[in-house]
Order: sequence, then structure tokens, then C-alpha cells
Amino acid sequence: MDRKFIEKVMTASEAVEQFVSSGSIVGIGGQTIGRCSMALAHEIVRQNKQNLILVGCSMSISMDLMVGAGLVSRTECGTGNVESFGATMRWRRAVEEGKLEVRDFSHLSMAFRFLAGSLGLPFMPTKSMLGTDLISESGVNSDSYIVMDNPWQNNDPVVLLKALNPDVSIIHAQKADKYGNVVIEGFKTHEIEMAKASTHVLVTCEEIIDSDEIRSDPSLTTIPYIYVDAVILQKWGGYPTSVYHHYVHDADHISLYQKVARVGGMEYQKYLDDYVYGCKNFDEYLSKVLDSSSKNSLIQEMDSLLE
Amino acid sequence: MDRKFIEKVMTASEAVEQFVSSGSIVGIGGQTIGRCSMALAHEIVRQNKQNLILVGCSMSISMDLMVGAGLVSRTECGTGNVESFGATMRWRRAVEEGKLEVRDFSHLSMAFRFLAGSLGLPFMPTKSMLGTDLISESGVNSDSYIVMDNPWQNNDPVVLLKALNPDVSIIHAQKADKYGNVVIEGFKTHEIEMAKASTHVLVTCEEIIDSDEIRSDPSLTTIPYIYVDAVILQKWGGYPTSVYHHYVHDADHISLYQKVARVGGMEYQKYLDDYVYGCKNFDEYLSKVLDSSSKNSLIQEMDSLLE
Amino acid sequence: MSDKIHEYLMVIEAARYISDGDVVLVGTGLPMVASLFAQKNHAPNMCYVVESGLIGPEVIPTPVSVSDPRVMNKAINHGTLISALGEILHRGLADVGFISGAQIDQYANVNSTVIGDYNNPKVRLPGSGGANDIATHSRKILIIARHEKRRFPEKCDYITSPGYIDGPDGRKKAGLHVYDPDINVITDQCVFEIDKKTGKLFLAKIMPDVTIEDVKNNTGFEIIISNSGPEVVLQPTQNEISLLNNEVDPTGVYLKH
Amino acid sequence: MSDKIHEYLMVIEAARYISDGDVVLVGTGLPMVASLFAQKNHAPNMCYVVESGLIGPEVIPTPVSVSDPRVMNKAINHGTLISALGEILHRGLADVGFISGAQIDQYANVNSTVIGDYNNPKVRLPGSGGANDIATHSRKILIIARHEKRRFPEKCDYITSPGYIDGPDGRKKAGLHVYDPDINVITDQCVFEIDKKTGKLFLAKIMPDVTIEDVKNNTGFEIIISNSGPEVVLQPTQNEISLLNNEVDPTGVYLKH
Repeated sequence: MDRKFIEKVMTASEAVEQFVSSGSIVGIGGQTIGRCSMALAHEIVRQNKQNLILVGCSMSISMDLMVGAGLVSRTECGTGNVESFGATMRWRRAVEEGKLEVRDFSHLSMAFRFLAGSLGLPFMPTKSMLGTDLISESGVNSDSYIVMDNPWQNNDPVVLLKALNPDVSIIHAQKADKYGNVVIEGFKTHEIEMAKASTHVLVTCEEIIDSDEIRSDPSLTTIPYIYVDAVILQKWGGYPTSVYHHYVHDADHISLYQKVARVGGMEYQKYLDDYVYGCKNFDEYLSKVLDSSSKNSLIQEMDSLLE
Repeated sequence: MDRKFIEKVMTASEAVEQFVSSGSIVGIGGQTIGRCSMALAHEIVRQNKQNLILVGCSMSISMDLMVGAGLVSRTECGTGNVESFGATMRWRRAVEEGKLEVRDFSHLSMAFRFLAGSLGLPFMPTKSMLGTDLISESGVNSDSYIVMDNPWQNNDPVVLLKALNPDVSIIHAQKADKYGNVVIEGFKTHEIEMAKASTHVLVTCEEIIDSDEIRSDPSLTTIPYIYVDAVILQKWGGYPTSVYHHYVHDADHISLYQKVARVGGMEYQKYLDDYVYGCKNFDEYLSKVLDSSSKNSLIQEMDSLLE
Repeated sequence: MSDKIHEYLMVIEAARYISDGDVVLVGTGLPMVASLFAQKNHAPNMCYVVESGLIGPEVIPTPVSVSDPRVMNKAINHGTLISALGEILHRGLADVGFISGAQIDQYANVNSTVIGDYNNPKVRLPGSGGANDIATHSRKILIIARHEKRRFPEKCDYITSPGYIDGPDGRKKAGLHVYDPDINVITDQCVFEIDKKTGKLFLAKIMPDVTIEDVKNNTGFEIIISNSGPEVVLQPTQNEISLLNNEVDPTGVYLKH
Repeated sequence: MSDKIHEYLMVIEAARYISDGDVVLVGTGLPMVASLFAQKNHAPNMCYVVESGLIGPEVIPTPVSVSDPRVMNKAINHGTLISALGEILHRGLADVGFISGAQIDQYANVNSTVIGDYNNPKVRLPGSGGANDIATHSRKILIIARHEKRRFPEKCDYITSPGYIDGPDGRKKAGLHVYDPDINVITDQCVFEIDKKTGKLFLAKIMPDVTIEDVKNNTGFEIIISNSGPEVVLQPTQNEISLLNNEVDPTGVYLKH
């Protein structure tokens, strides 16, 4: 949230250094195997930011990577999910071993918490989660919700969800201009509300576009510059997840990640060493895992789906 | 809200006959001198629907016309306003003469009431209106709000605004397809939330487009077909207010309207007789008030603003 | 009849509960493929809605994820999670909600959160996602799952998504606005249906070649049978099989070929 | 100095309270023209926000309405009322909120609803619009109005938009999150400013050629003057005058030429 109309283009390294702190509440963009903010997740791991609280809806391997690197003290989300590739395995193990605090919500409830945050409201009401263990289980979420009676109708309990304002959100988008006007194409999940609720927003993008393009079609701007602190040009910044209009997910690399995440230990550590700590930036990681022919095939598969 | 994917193209007369009843809560689209749903307002007057409750944000001459025709028992809005042309004069006089019940809210509060309605929530919280007569005056609004304490912070009163779900909303848009997928260009004010909160939605548009156009750029759809009951092709359907990309407002005709609305009585009645009751449809009204040269000048002025 | 055909029929039978024109909130996994089958087979005008914000796509086979470009194809809106789960589902406009789950109990409650104790889990599962919202707000709920005994316990270890909770008034007592939804659970052995008088699932249909005994042996809760006994699930036609094989899941993403 | 120049200077002086880079919630009427002057004169990087949903336009002279295509020009977003008044203003991101009003009282409360009794009005005015929201949530509030005695009563007939309500703690007691905003009221005779210690307006500046006596005669509430006395509003430069005349309101929509 740098409200000024100034140029905000920087590197991922600069952005994470400046806006992510140990202890930060970090909003996680993307969903399952689509448009995850992988480049920024790598950079946060590289910079070893500790005791993070990760919040989002469907959190996937960007979250799992930070959990696997031992940086996360709590997650608040709807799922830890890599779809057909399974659960987020480092997260799952950490929860099973009691090493990670989790607060479970439904996806809509998480989105409503961000909506409240984005509107400066203390809370949002919902009728979701009533009657289930999501609100009765052990009271772990109890500082995030209360149940009240609908003042206009008898016997109509309503859940009030406390607003959630991340310290910083990380998002990968298709386009942004240098001032931080962001265009997300395709599904937008919870990211607009989450970004607008956040104190800082860091955006990697496949392409930096001229502001004239934004101003010539102002209905397309998904996040205006007043919410955005850093714009990072990072082609393939969502890899190995898919980015609509650019490339599909890389099933091979996701499977490789899931394999080492399932095993954990030295094998997982080697993945981190080879692909995160051992790379000075995301481009170096990309150069290790993607040659031009695999790039082309991921691009071509996307193209084939776009007609 | 006809959720089915069927063709919904009809005339204004058919739409009003089918979906507007005496006693209906009618949501009013547009704002001040922009994109007001004039053709549908004329048709409602022509069909003499009585005891209407009109709800919206900045309600303008579409509302004033229905008030002037004696069809309105209550308004709930933020303003009755024709900007530099003055207040909505028939509304103003009716309020001053105690003939019309009004419930005053701030614009954001009205939009939040529609937001609650659009999400199936019983209410929305806000911090607006606190400390002012908008919530203390005579309790007239008191069935629409309550003040509660923020459960997470001491001494932090919060206004709960009761959800508002119109029976039917009337909106003029630039484009729609025959199924009711609507594209609004330029400002969108409260209309998206209002439409999604409404039981029925009637949309006039400047142009009926092919569904392929909607499906080729799905980020542009402002109201999906599942909320929409009637699509009416009505060029100049916002006249004399402006429609972005099509024509500017007609200051002369608005001034004429304001003149007779200020005077009331026979002069106002004559306006209604000549331009509403005396016309079988909106096109006949247009043919009385707009020749091709005045049309051209309103179009050209808009074009000159679009570069 | 082979297991493979039972799997096919599970998907086809589930799709039969979707009518043309329905607004369907489609959860990830098997619901995606069954809903796609419905769209291609008999419900071309259904509105396929995915929680990530995709409304009314003409789905390209075979989507593997709620973020898959295949469910963005020719959508009528690329919106937000709130567009889908808020303005459609929570608003009360979903005719059908379609989910899966790791455990389904006799009241049709679904667990997708944890096996074992929440605070000391045996297996931590992904979590609710949109499933809680879908089961809470849809007027009709479809649950699809492969039939294994451990999937059908008497009581879920954790209720993620509400069925009838604990009886016929369970949803009403909890304050849910949709308090007596139709619920059907479609497996590769049978179809359970909610008896609104008891709030419990009963055996409404059985797959061809499957016996009631088979279902009993593979179910952790008591099998209730109506007086008329279960119907037999309609055999798939050759057209249905070939549609599924060739146009809905041609590469065998969900179903063995 | 002529009335005309005082009108010009009112607009120019109001604009001086907008800094480059500010996010400004611009109400309709005079605030639109003064904010446009600021954008063209010294604040090219301000974010001009209009309640109808328009964010960051490069405004074309001279907008007459919140729905005017001139405030849509090259915007960075064409959004909704909630985009502007919710996600920016209620969220707490408005540096400046800029409104007008029919009555402004000594606590800088504004009435745009009714003259006389609410239930038996003498004159019914348009109502709040976004003004209540703007005055509630902006960190700095600008109010612009032509100086007439009836516009400046001791107490508003109706409080539409909160100033300090009834004293220094008025906003805090009412529960407003912005409980001690700067407030400036700019007229064609003077500038009032909020004294945060008393919650009352004092006479901070006076227009050239206007006397304190003039202001007293035209104001319904007691004029408070600081020890140092009012400053004199800086004369407009020739550049400012010609900018206003030629590029901000060239056809005299708001200001007599």
C-alpha cells in the first residue's frame, strides 16, 4: 500500500527485503496449480524470513515451500492442496507432527475476512460454517469469529468473521504497469480483496505494460496502483503452476516437488539447496529446470486451449 | 433473477408488465445525469404501477418522474440530485409537502445494503453515519439499521445495515447479449451489487451483442445472465442522461424537465401527457424530442471526449 | 460388470442428477468430470460454476483443477471467489452443489479436514476449500466418492461440510437457511439418498451386479433400505460410455480406460 | 478585488490544500473544479477519485457531474461506488476528502439534507450522497462553499456529514476511526480551520480586501481568531488565474468569466 503514483519496479530480492519481515502475516496469491506466486516464495525462503503467518484460500506449493523451509508458525486458510498431485505434503506433515498451528476456514469465509479488511470493516457476517466443526472445534479459531443472533430474525445465528489484513501479500499476475496497476486475467479467486486488505502488496508479472494500455481500458485493472508497493518483472514467475494466456502447469516438476515433499528429510533439503538456496534468483532456478523445448511445450499447450 | 440460460429479449412494455407490480421495491440504476434507466421509468409511468418503493444511491430524474406521476410511496437513497440542474424537484416538493416517506442514507451505506443483499447476508457493518442525524433522526430508518459494539474492540460502535433486496431493478447499459449477460462501460456505481441483490433485473441496452463477444472477454461481464430477466434493445434508452461511449446528456431537455418539475401542477402534467402518457413507447418520445441533428451533436460531443 | 464400468457409471449416474439449466457449484476432482459429462450429454445450458471465480464456461476436457484454463474456456465471466461462492452460492442461487470428500457419514456430513483427532491428527487432509460453503448453501447436494468402508463411517471424525448434521432438524437447529436439501451420495456401488424424516441416508439405488451385501460390507454405517428396496442404477448406454471415454475424459485423467 | 477574483481565489486556495500524490475523494460541484485545478497546477500525481467508481482519471475540463465522461478520461480504473467509497475511503486510504454543503456550523458539521425540521422541512435538500462517507473517513477534510450568512449557522439544522460534532472529543465519542482530522473550510471570504483543542472552527486566513468585520457579518457563528490573527490568503498568480480561466473552467461552468 504505497498510495503514491511513483515508479515501483524493483527486483524480487529488493521487494522481499523491504516489505517482508520475520513475523509478517503474508497473504498468498494464486490457487492450487494456477498462478501461484512462486518467484516471491522462493525469494522469501532465500532471505530466510522466519515465523511467518501465511493466509489465503487454497494454498499450494508456494505455501508448502515456506513451510518446508521451516519459516512458518501458522497458516489460516481453506485448503492446503495441489489437486490431483495430492495435499501440500510438507504442510500436512508439519500439522500431523504438531509443528504448525493451523486455523481452518471455508474458502468463502477466508475471502470474506479479506473483504472486511479491504473495506476497513471490523468484520463480515456469514452463514457458512454453522453446524460444523469449523466453528466448534477446540476453539482454535475463536479469536477470529463469534456467533451472534441476527437482530432482524429470530433463531437465525450469524457468524461474524474478524477482518484479516495481511502485512504483505504476494501475487503473480499477467500484467502490471510500472506504477503498480495490475491486470489479472482468468480466475481471480480471493486475490483482489486480499491485496486491497494488505498493508503492502508485491506483484510479479509476466509483462510490464505501458500505462496507456491500462488507461485505455480501465475496466480491466484488477488492482489499482494505490494498493501496490512493488512491481517485479518475472517471466515464468508462476512456474511450475499455470499462468492463463502464458503457460500451463508443469506436471513433471510438480510431481518431482511432491515426491521430495512427501519424503521430506535430506531429499527435501536437497531440493531446497539445489533449487532455492543454491540459486541467486528465480531465473537461475528456471534455467536449471526448464530448457527451451520444455518451455515451448508448456506455452504451446496453453495456446492450444485458447483457440 | 431468471437463472436459466434462455433468450430474454422482449419489449419494455412486456418486461414492466411481467416484472413490476404495484407495491414493488424498485432498484434504480444510473447516477445523476449518467446512464439513468429512462426508458423503463417511462414505461412504469405509462403502466401506472402504484405505491412503489424506489431504492438506489444517487436517484435522479428517472426517480423524479415516477414521483411526479404519483406512483411512489417511499424512497430510500443517498440523494435526489440532478447535479448542476438542481435537486429532483418533484421529489423535493413531495417530501416538503409530507406526501412522500424518505429514508436517508449515505451512498456507501446504500451500496453496502445492496452488497449484503447480493451476498445473501442479513446485514453489512459500516462505520459511516455514526455521530450524525442519518442514524439519530427520528428513528425513521430504525428498521434498517442497528448500532452494536465491535466484539473485538472496546468503545467501537458499528452500524449494522440491514440487507436490501429489491423486487426488481431497472438498469440501462451499453451492451447485453440475448441471454442477459450485461456489460456496463465507464462508472458502475451501485448497480452491480443492486442487480445481484434483486429478485428480478430488467436491462435496456444500446446494443445487443453476440454472446461470442461476451465469451471472448469474460472479464468484462458486469452482470452475468443468471441475475437478469429481461433484455430490451433501446437505443437512447438513457436519454436525456448520458451514456458513456454513446452520447452526452442533453442539457436542454434536462433543463426543460427541471423547469416543469419545479413548477409542478398543470405544466408538469402536460409534460407527462406529451412525453410519457401520450407516447406508445420510448421511441415515440425520442422522436418528439430529438431530431437527427440534435442526436448527432450529442454523439459528437461524446466522441470528442473519447479521443 | 467390471470395476471400470462401475466407475464410469458412478460418474454418469451422478451427472443424471444435474438438469439442463441448473446452476451447479462444481467442486474439484470427480465433480468436475461428472459435471462436464452432464454439460456434454444432456445439460448444455447448465451453468458450470467453479469457486476460483469462473462462471458458465464451455469446459474443455479434461479439467484437473479449479484453476485449469479448461474451465475458463468461453466462460461468461472470469470473476472472483466471491462472485462464485458469495454472489451465487451464499446468495442462494445454486440449484446443485457438487462435492467429494474423504469421509461421509450416515447424516451425509462430509469430512475433508482430518482423520483422527483434530489436535492430534492421524492424517491431515487438505481442508474444506469451498466444500463447506457448497454443502451449506446449495438447494440440492451431490456427493461423489469411491466406495470404501473407511470412507463411510457412522460418524465423521470431523464435520467439514454439513449434511443433516445429527438428524432431521440438524440443519435448522444450526441456523442454515437451506434446512432440508435433497442430498444424494453417488458411489461406484450405489446411490444413497437423504430421508428427510430421519435425516439419514438410505440405500436408494444399487449398481448393476452389486448386491446389498456388498454395500453393507463396504459401509461403516447401518444400511437402511426403503420398503420398496433399492432400484437398480440404469445401465449406461453405449453413447454415454463413448462420450465419457472419447470426449469427457479421453486421456483417462479420472477414469481407467 | 472583485467578487469574481474572490471566487477564483476560493477555488485556487482550496486546491492548495491538495498535495501532489494525495488520494483525494472528490465530491460533486466546486470540489470537482478545485481538484481539477490542483491536478493541472501542482498535483499532477494526485489520485482523483469520484464516488461513482472512477479512480485516477486525467480529468478533461470541465466536469459537471460524478457521471461525466470527463472524469472517466484515462482513468486507471472504472469501478464501482464500493471501489471508491469502500475500498479506498472506508478502508482509510483517502488523504483528502473534499465536499461542499448547504450549511456548515462552528464544529464543521455539514448539512446537505434539510433546512428546517427533518419531519416538517422548509427546504428539502438533495441529501448526503457520498458526503457523509467522505467526512467520516478522510484523514483531511476540505469543505468549500460560497460565504453567505445562512450557510454558516451556529448549529446545522441537520448533521449530514460529521465535523467535530459537538466538541474536541465529538468524533471519538461517536466512534469514528478518524477522530482528529484536519478540517479546512474555504470560502470566497476566508479560510476557517479546526482547532483540535476545542473542535471549533477559527478564522485562519482571510481573503485579500476582506475584513474580519465582513466575515463576522456574513457568519452565523462566533468568529474565533487566533492570537496571531488571520493570515491573508496568498494572492493568485497570473498563471493561476489564466490556468483556471483557460484550462480548468474555460467555458465558465462554475465561475463567472
